[in-house]
Amino acid sequence: MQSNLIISAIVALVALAAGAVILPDWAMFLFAMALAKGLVCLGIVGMMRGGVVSFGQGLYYCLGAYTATLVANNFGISDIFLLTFLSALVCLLVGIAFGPLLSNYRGIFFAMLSLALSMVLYGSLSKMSFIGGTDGLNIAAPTFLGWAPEGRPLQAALYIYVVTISVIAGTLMRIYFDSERGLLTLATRDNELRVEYLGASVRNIMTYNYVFGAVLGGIGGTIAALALGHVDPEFAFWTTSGEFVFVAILAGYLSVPAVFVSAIILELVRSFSNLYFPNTWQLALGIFLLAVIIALPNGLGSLVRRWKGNKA
Amino acid sequence: MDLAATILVDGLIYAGWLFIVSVGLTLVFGVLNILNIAHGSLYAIGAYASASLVGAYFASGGDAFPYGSYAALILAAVLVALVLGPLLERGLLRFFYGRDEVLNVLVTYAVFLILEDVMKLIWGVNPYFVYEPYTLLGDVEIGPLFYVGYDFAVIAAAIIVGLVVWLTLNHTQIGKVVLAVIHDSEMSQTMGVNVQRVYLGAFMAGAFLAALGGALTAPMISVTPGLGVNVIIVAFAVVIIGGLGSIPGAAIGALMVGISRAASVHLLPEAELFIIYFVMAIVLLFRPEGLFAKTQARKI
Amino acid sequence: MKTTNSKIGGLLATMTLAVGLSGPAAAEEDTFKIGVITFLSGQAAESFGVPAWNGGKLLVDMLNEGGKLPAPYDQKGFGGMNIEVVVVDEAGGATKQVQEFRNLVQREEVDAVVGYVSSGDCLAIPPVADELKAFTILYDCGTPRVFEDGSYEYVFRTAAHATMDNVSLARYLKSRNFDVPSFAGLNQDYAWGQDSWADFTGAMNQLYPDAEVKTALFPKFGAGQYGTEISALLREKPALVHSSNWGGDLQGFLIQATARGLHKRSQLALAAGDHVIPQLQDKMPDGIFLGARGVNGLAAYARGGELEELTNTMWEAYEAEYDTFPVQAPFRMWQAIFGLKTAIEKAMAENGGTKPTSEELAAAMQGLSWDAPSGHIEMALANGHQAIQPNAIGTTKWNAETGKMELVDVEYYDARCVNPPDGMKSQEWIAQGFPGAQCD
Amino acid sequence: MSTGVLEVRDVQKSFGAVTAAKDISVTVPEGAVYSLIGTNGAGKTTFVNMVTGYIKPDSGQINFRDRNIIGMAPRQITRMGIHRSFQIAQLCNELTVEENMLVADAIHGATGPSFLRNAHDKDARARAIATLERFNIAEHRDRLIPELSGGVKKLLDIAMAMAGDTQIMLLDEPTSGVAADEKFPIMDLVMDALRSAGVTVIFVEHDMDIVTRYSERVLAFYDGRIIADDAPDEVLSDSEVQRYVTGAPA
Repeated sequence: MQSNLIISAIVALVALAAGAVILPDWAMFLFAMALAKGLVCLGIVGMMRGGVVSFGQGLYYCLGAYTATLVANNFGISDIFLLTFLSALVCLLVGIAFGPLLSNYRGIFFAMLSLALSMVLYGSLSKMSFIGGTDGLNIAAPTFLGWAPEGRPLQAALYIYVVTISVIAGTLMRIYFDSERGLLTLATRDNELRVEYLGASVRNIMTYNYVFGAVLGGIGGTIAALALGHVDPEFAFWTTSGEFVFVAILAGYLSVPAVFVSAIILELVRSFSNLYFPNTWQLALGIFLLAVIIALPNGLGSLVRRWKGNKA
Repeated sequence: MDLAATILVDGLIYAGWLFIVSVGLTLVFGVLNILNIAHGSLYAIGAYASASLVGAYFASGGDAFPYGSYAALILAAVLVALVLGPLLERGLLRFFYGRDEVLNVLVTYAVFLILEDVMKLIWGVNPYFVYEPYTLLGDVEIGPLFYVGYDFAVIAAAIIVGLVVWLTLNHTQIGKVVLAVIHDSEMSQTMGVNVQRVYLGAFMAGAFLAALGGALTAPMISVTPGLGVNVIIVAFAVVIIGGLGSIPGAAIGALMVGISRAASVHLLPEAELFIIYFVMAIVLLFRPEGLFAKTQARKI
Repeated sequence: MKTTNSKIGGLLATMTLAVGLSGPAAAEEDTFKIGVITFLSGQAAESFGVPAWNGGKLLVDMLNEGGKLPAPYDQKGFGGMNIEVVVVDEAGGATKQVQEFRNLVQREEVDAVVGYVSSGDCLAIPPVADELKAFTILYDCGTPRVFEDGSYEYVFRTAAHATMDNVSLARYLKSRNFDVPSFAGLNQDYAWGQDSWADFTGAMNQLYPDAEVKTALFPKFGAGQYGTEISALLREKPALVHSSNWGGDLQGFLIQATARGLHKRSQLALAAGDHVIPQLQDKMPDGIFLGARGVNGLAAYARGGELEELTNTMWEAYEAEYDTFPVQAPFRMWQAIFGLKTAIEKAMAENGGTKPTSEELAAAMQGLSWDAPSGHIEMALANGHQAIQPNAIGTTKWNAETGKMELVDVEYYDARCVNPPDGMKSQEWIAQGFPGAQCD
Repeated sequence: MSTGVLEVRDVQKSFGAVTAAKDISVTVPEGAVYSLIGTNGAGKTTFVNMVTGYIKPDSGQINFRDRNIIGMAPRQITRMGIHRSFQIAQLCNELTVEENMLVADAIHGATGPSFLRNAHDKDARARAIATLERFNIAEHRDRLIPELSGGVKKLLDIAMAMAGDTQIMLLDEPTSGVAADEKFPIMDLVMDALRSAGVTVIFVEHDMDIVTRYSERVLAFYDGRIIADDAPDEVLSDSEVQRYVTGAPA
């Protein structure tokens, strides 16, 4: 099982990395952004497995993005590895601070309280005109262990970086989902009472999932900020978080790769509808959302499972 | 006028508006268990519809009896509820009953996106104005300040809405049925309640209240695209503070948010953007399910 | 689980190929393709995005037809090339705009991009434009930070930044000897409102050092309800109320403020308010001090002078097409397109008449100056990348006979009177008392 | 000092005006099998819930091996060795029978649940299947919970509760929802497993045949009080018990 996982991870890595050669520039950027957002959504999927959905994952997406930007602008650090690590660390600490609090909430209350927290960050950043207020900040292109590419090589390097992180994070999360803790998470979603009476702490399980989501959100935000070259408080706005939730629901909680595929699909749909229906792209997107929710109630991952079921 | 009194009056006016826009949301959640993001769209459509209707009223000789425009405002909200209520509830939402709450939020988010563009297709992007009803009721002088009579009409409307909803739920046969469905829809169904009809009725009532909020607001603003977005979040906050599904909760939530916002504008203008989230976070910290949530002890 | 990853990998590779193969047709030599980004939805659509593009579309059609405009704009299209346009909605935030910008340049292969109302977008796009070497005109946004905090090769802003609006407003008060013992502000709570208030208080500090700031209110963007704020303003009784609100927020504020008589107690001064006149008409009270972020709209129409023919041609065409008069947004779009046309034709004169590259365009645009209905535009700041333009402030007066709003007591300000000199940040310029300002 | 593994002393509990437990005092010796009888609402489940931490008594003491456990969370009490089953089997409906067992196994594993070790690890599965076999439900291991009969659900519920180091087992109506002809086989299975592990057992039961056959001592509840505490025959012949609990002479 584990060795199969490693093999499929390597295959996915190679297949995706080939995109650095074959993809046109715009698509490579779109994929990089989609994968960065996919990381955030992977965190939501981790929480979904425990039965809660965060409507405020923009909090960590934004926190990661701003951490990287402020560190880069104030301390002259441009190394992508270091920036990613620092953002992840900040999000880890904030996640540890809020995790135990949020782990008491379920359903719509968890969703709304997480949303409130991210809106507080949005409001605070909007007020801080010394770091750009609502207009946000720019961040220079990253370097890779001293290498400072430009143009297509920069985009390709960023793309390979996010592909690698996504595959590693995806593999680790898959190992976690399949682990004893992962099974406990599923059991919690199903029947908290049973889990408590088996002697496990439901809060503890929820907290871990939340903290993992925080770290993944921070990493996704950092990469998105570096790819875009710009951050603004909109990263923490509820519509941003809503999009992450949509990707997570579209993917379902069964399959990890489905998360990234969903993120890419959403980016493609949005990009093309925006271009071809500039006046009605929201309508197009809304119809697409509804169609997906109706056609695939358990997410894209259920397709994969069904497909495998048929073959078995 | 004393500062505290000004804050109170301003807070009450805002709270009245908040209550009207959020009570429908909490009613729909209570009955259908759906937190309806499209509530904001219904609000905006109510504003557009009333702008059109009131405009048409004055265009067809309404100047002779300008007070008729208030009937047009309410009629607009009724029309929105009659058209969109069944369309959304029968046509879409009923397929999602009993599904995950968060999934349902996304369904209504999709509806919200669709309606945003539909409004643009129907009404275009140019603003609509119907100020006649706003100035018709004259000024009210309180101390050194002038208020518009209409502001107090909004408070009155909020009180009437609150009373009607409360009396309907607690003192009529229909209300008892609705409360039974809120309490336990499966049980009600087995006891012969036509749950389908209750759902439709509650959603239409919710749509009417959202549209009424928009219709009453239309005379004091310019009705433009993007109107709904800002309403959703404040209405959500009020409803979460009060406890999802609780009508008195919506009233208390509206008062808390309204008065604390007024206090912030007068005393600490910098904080206005946060105040609503601040109140919400504080309430949720101490009452995780809001002030008036129905607590459910699980029997094992 | 086992093989899911590899299957998805395969699926991705297939998608990749499908996407990769569907590139656009190669660019044609006799067409100049521009990507236009402006608000088609959301609150800014009605005030800026849609009127701007209404004006732009009109001008592009007139240019493509040829011979509709006075010299030097009588040549067809851009240097004889037909103009093709791809329009994208600006709503959705800077993240989305960066992606759409890349798509326009790399997928649609536009020859130039003209766009952006939102300051956040204007800050986010330039680094990407430089990275892609894509010639880009920022046509509307206000924040001075774009070229004060950065410098770009392929990016130009053809409109003056927002400092001018509030400095002009303060100068107008002074030149009309308006007494300001105290003032207050009501501005939207985001960068535009915060910056405008900072500029205005800075300028007032220079011109009216003794004026007391009563209160600075920042209602949420799109708030709609201003009852509480108006109560606060009525209580404080400032001599002047400053607001840089725009669109629905400004309309709502005006309706509610006039109903409660705020305009009778305090002088209202609106830095960017001209664009609500067509909607509000006589509901806009008389005697409001009004700016249009440039000599735009009514101020341009009233100005006359040597640009009268150009201005009136555009004005009348716009009125005929859309049944309303053009406000500031179409004027700014026009000055961008006229500037682009001038730069293209200049570059073609130098390269022998072929379609100019981004490099040639950037070279031609740098330090360029041209005439537009809004006056003489000069790319005078930021090493020739940032325009300055004249400004005007006037006072509203409803003409009951014609049923039209007029602007009276209009004061015109030379571009160099209300814009900082090259190399100086606008905030410092204000704080140091406008050094180098050339006012006559 | 004390003689019992579980000592309940003067416990009181009321919900508003309703008294759910009044002056409850019981001492359960190590290895004993107690049963609780009484009509619905008499206070049996409240007793179980108080001992396992789901409900906190208003006053009194509950000692497990001389340690007061009042105020502890259910999971802490479980960790000390007081396990329970439920009136309505509490299972994870979206998981298979085997996975349900694996959940219990993962929690009580030697190192605690791991972030890395696969839940379907070979050894874990072997242990889970062995437990399922002991309770005669291994044949259902790949089925989802809603497909199971009431008896299998009950057995799985109890099997899961048995995971880890069980000192005291509280069975809340182990045969409710079970077909009549399955009741005795199920009780045989369960009691054999519990006795061979030396577990102290307290079970709530309505079926007096099961009470007399399996328990050593019976506590009869009425209106929140214990009205009889004795050997099964004594209790069932008690006139108060007959009047308030069993309804007819035994």
